[in-house]
Amino acid sequence: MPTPSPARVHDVTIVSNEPIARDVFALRILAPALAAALVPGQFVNIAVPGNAMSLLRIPLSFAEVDAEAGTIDIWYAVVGEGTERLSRMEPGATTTVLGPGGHGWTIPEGCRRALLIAGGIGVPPILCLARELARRNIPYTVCIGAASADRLVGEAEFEAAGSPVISIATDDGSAGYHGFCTAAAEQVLETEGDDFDYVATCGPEPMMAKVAAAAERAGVACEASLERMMSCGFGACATCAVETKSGMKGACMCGPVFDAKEVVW
Amino acid sequence: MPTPSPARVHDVTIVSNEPIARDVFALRILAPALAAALVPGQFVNIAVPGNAMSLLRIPLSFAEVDAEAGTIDIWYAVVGEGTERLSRMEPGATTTVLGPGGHGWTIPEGCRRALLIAGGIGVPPILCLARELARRNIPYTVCIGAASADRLVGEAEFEAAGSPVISIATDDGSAGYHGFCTAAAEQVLETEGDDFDYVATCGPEPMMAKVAAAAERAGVACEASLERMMSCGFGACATCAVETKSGMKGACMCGPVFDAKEVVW
Amino acid sequence: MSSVSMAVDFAGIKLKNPINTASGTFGFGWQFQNFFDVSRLGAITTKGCAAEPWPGNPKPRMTEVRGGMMNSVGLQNPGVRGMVAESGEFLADLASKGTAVICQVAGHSTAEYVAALELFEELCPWAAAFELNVSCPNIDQGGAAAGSTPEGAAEVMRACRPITKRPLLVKMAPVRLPEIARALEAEGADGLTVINSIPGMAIDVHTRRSKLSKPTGGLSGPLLHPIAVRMVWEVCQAVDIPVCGVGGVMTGEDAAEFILAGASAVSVGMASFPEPDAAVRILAELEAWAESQGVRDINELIGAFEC
Amino acid sequence: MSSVSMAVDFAGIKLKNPINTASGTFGFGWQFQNFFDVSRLGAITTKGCAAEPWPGNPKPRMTEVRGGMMNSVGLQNPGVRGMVAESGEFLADLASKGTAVICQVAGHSTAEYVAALELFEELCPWAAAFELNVSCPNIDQGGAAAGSTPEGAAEVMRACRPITKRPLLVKMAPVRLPEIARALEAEGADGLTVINSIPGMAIDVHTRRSKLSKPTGGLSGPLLHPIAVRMVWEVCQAVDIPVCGVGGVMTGEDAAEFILAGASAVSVGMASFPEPDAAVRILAELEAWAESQGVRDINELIGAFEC
Ligand SMILES: Cc1cc2nc3c(=O)[nH]c(=O)nc-3n(C[C@H](O)[C@H](O)[C@H](O)COP(=O)(O)OP(=O)(O)OC[C@H]3O[C@@H](n4cnc5c(N)ncnc54)[C@H](O)[C@@H]3O)c2cc1C
Ligand SMILES: Cc1cc2nc3c(=O)[nH]c(=O)nc-3n(C[C@H](O)[C@H](O)[C@H](O)COP(=O)(O)OP(=O)(O)OC[C@H]3O[C@@H](n4cnc5c(N)ncnc54)[C@H](O)[C@@H]3O)c2cc1C
Ligand SMILES: Cc1cc2nc3c(=O)[nH]c(=O)nc-3n(C[C@H](O)[C@H](O)[C@H](O)COP(=O)(O)O)c2cc1C
Ligand SMILES: Cc1cc2nc3c(=O)[nH]c(=O)nc-3n(C[C@H](O)[C@H](O)[C@H](O)COP(=O)(O)O)c2cc1C
Ligand code: FES
Ligand code: FES
Repeated sequence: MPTPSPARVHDVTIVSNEPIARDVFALRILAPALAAALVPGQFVNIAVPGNAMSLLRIPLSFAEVDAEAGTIDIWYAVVGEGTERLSRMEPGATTTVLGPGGHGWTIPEGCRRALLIAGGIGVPPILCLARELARRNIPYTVCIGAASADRLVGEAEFEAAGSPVISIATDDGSAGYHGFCTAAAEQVLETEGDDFDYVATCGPEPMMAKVAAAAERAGVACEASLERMMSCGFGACATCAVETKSGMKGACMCGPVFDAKEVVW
Repeated sequence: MPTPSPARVHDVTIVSNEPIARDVFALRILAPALAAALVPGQFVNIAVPGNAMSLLRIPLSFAEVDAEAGTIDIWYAVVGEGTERLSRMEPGATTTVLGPGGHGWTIPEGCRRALLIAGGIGVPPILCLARELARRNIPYTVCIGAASADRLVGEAEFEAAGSPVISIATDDGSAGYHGFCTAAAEQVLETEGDDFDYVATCGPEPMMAKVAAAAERAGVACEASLERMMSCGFGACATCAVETKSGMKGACMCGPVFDAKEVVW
Repeated sequence: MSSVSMAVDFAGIKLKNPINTASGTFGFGWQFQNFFDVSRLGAITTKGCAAEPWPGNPKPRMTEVRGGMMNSVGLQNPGVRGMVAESGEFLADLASKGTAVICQVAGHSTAEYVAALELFEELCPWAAAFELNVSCPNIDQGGAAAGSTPEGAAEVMRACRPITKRPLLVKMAPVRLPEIARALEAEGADGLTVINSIPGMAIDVHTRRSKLSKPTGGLSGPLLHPIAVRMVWEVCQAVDIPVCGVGGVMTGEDAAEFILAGASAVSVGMASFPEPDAAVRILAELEAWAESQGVRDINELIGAFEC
Repeated sequence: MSSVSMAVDFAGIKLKNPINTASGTFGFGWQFQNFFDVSRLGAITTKGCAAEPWPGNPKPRMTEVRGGMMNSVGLQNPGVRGMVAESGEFLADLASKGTAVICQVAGHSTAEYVAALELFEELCPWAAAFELNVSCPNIDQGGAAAGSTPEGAAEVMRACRPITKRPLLVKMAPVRLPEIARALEAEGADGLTVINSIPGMAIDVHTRRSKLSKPTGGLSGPLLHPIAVRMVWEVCQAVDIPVCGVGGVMTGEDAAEFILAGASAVSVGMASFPEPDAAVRILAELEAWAESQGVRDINELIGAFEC
């Protein structure tokens, strides 16, 4: 039999749940067994009580895991009814989380330097990867894009994790470069591509497609973390399919991190 | 145009919500404008938040109204999901109540003595009537029936309102007479029927039918408070129809209190 | 003040806005007059009435289900004369204030629909239109039994069409919609109301009996909504006559979905039970949505769904 | 230990209990083996597979709706050979533990159903039965397009019947059920699975586009339940072959309603997504209900609804 998902349903307690930017919250949950199992780039599937009309869990990446403390840090944007409901959960509240989901980043063997490009709420899995790179002493540079300065997250955390953010871009010019963060990434890859062995990206799909194309031109390995509407998160429903060059692949089991060259963008 | 329901949607606050018997709660709500408008035998229609799958209000009678304090006392049995949800509402919580609903008891002019028969959770509207009778100095006797002693409510309150309870009956014999409270009522009406000008009853429909028949035999005016599945509570849906000798009548507008002789039992 | 013009034309009736009420959920209008000024609505549709009064079904007639409710009222009604005696004055006044009064017509047979419509035509000069209910799931003859095949629905329409020059609408059952809609259009229907309650069943597993006095009842509420939107869209593709969307409208966005799917009007149904002024809230939300879409006129949004 | 015997016979298959899983919501079974021992279930029904692999529909394939979800997966499947290569060993083992494996058969045309069923018959000796999916709402040819008329459904059944001696079930679309059920019974169907998702539509009112990549999708979840119970009851009145009830089963009581309405088996569908071991919880609740009804054998409750 093929390998089933290692996911289990874990009881969790909300430790904290606070806004960190416009419509963005940082959620810390206590879930020791799950925290011990997670690797950067995976996701979890959280049940958010309070609306009997809404039955499915919400898939979310995480920005950091503290295996010792047993906590998982999630950053999420409030975009609809479910995340709005999540934003009203108070410390001490309990719920369940299904995970670990999918598989995470694969940092190439002997990687000398990595380029990380995160757009919007794509920051958390990239930040989690950055911390892993830092632990492995692999230098990296980061480009972050956001709609506006007040929605920008992660700058301080990337700096703290060991690398200056080389480029910030906002759609409205309210912080950093006025435009898309792909511009900086494309330039880096064009001019210094040889210095890099790995590109990792998470954000809106058109952004990731551009990054993937630039990485391919520069001949650098590239991974992208994709989002899909997920019903189960453990391979049972096929609602999360990603079109790849070798056919449809479920984002919840074969992703969410994909080899960018394999994805049909 | 016919007279529309005087009901309005009132904002209310839960003052208290405590168990008073097995699966029976006493709920006090603060709703000054509504409290000022209610008369004994009417009902209110309460929205119980917390289950998005459940959309309708719950119709409930009340045991007492304190117009000065602006409070309404409701006694309710936990019989299903909605009343269970209601039982979890905490003091200070807010919701809305639609009311007043329907019309109440009509104590006959010059009434010398009344006989009140309440079964199970039919006690509250009868208790409310008893208090009104006491205010008007009309003596009355009460029969209460319950499934078992631990579900019996109202005994102390009827005594406090001014009349001894002449008869208690429980289905399992755990308090008072072992059997139905209709037995006592039938006996009273048969032997002392001439002393009474008014019979009022609320409880399971077979019980009320027996009381109605006994009252008719004794030639005493009788009113009964009927329950129906109600969708609106103000005359718009026709789900609450009661079959009467002059056709279908909506319980929410023409009831819940009906002339027992008019009802097709 | 909104900057969007909300007036629509529905089956030849000028409505000040697209919000209508679903038959059977709004009484005869006056029941709501204490909660809000009913003349703010584009239209109201009254409870189905037959030529003679009907008693409806035994109790229990209602049960809640997850995401909605189920009823088996069975078209209890005071008959057209009773309705006119009781509510005619209010409805005439409402019509004079520019709210279209759509009178729903019930029957157990084609002859009964004809008889009822003849009475309506004669006694209700204030009625803007009539709606044939060939879709009630809670009566054994007439209703859905009549309107669930193209032939049955067409037969009723054919018999009724000559009786009135006013717009004649048909309330449709949630079955075989495109075919039946085409049959009704061919017989001269001016507009279609889509959909009536979907038949359902709820069993009390302790007593093993139906939670209603009949085995089945008609479902209402949000549970219907995605099904109703699909059906409205299918009917709008199938015919050229206008459609009024009904089913589970609780918010302005629910109404907007019907408009985008092609409906020219939208009826609010059971939402009015727990929240009697739901229809005006929904109207305000629909208006705000239209504004957010940057249009001048709600008509620009009718059928604006992009495949 | 329960005192109620839960074994049932469904279409000639002996099930240790009536709980089955709805095709497309339970993968090929092994996806759940880490959450609970799948061999505790009476049966599982595998995702519909065609003779050749199908890619399914573009994204987005799913959206939540009030009281359920809507999908347009479009029967993505690895083909019968792919399925057997990947999951055959697990399924054979499951069958050996006494859980019936029902393999669902997909096709775009009668010829494709035949081709798929021939492969299944040859490659799946462990399969207890086959289920023809003539009701998928998310494909343009085959599926609901094939099974929504008595003639279409009968044609597929007629062509497939000679291919296997094993029980042949049909997953039915939520339309014209009594007629189609009778047509299928006449063609030799051994059992009917009622119902597949009801087509629905959800429009993003900001973008004016479908929330799925196609205009419509298939609805699942509690919103379907009262409709599905009614349909199961109607089919049970119409035919003598056994029925498996599907639609919105979240609790043992939901399953009990299907049993009372006449179903011999009950499938758990989307309940397994948020709660992977929902099926065993529901089994335990069903058993507790049967006990509370004072019966020795769950068979005493099949069809025990009292009108
Ligand atoms: C593997 C994975 C990891 C994710 N990680 C994060 C994260 O770390 N932080 C975060 O904020 N969000 C993340 N998301 C997205 C998050 O799941 C959705 O934003 C959330 O489910 C929206 O729920 P809602 O009820 O608030 O919004 P809805 O009302 O359901 O939808 C609001 C809008 O968001 C879109 N949307 C909803 N769900 C998804 C989804 N699963 N994928 C893509 N778009 C969606 C809808 O199409 C709609 O436009 C992740 C999604 C996946 C699949
Ligand atoms: C005018 C009126 C006054 C009422 N006053 C009181 C009161 O003072 N105290 C009190 O405890 N209850 C009262 N009830 C009954 C109360 O409304 C129901 O018990 C309540 O709605 C049940 O809701 P639920 O969701 O908990 O139960 P559900 O799960 O909906 O039902 C549980 C059981 O109760 C029955 N039931 C539900 N609603 C009603 C109803 N409206 N009438 C009759 N049976 C029903 C159901 O058939 C079922 O058997 C009154 C009802 C009416 C119509
Ligand atoms: C209590 C009740 C009574 C109804 N009576 C009628 C009726 O007389 N005629 C009719 O066409 N539809 C009737 N309906 C159906 C509604 O008009 C409407 O089609 C259905 O409720 C779906 O809309 P909703 O979900 O917004 O309520 C009734 C619905 C309810 C809940
Ligand atoms: C994601 C998804 C995929 C489905 N795929 C299939 C399928 O391949 N074949 C089928 O007959 N039904 C399929 N269905 C329908 C289910 O089997 C079931 O009939 C429906 O979901 C109603 O049951 P539920 O409400 O318990 O989920 C699918 C449903 C879902 C949610
Ligand atoms: S989310 Fe269900 S298979 Fe991926
Ligand atoms: S509850 Fe609606 S008319 Fe009485």
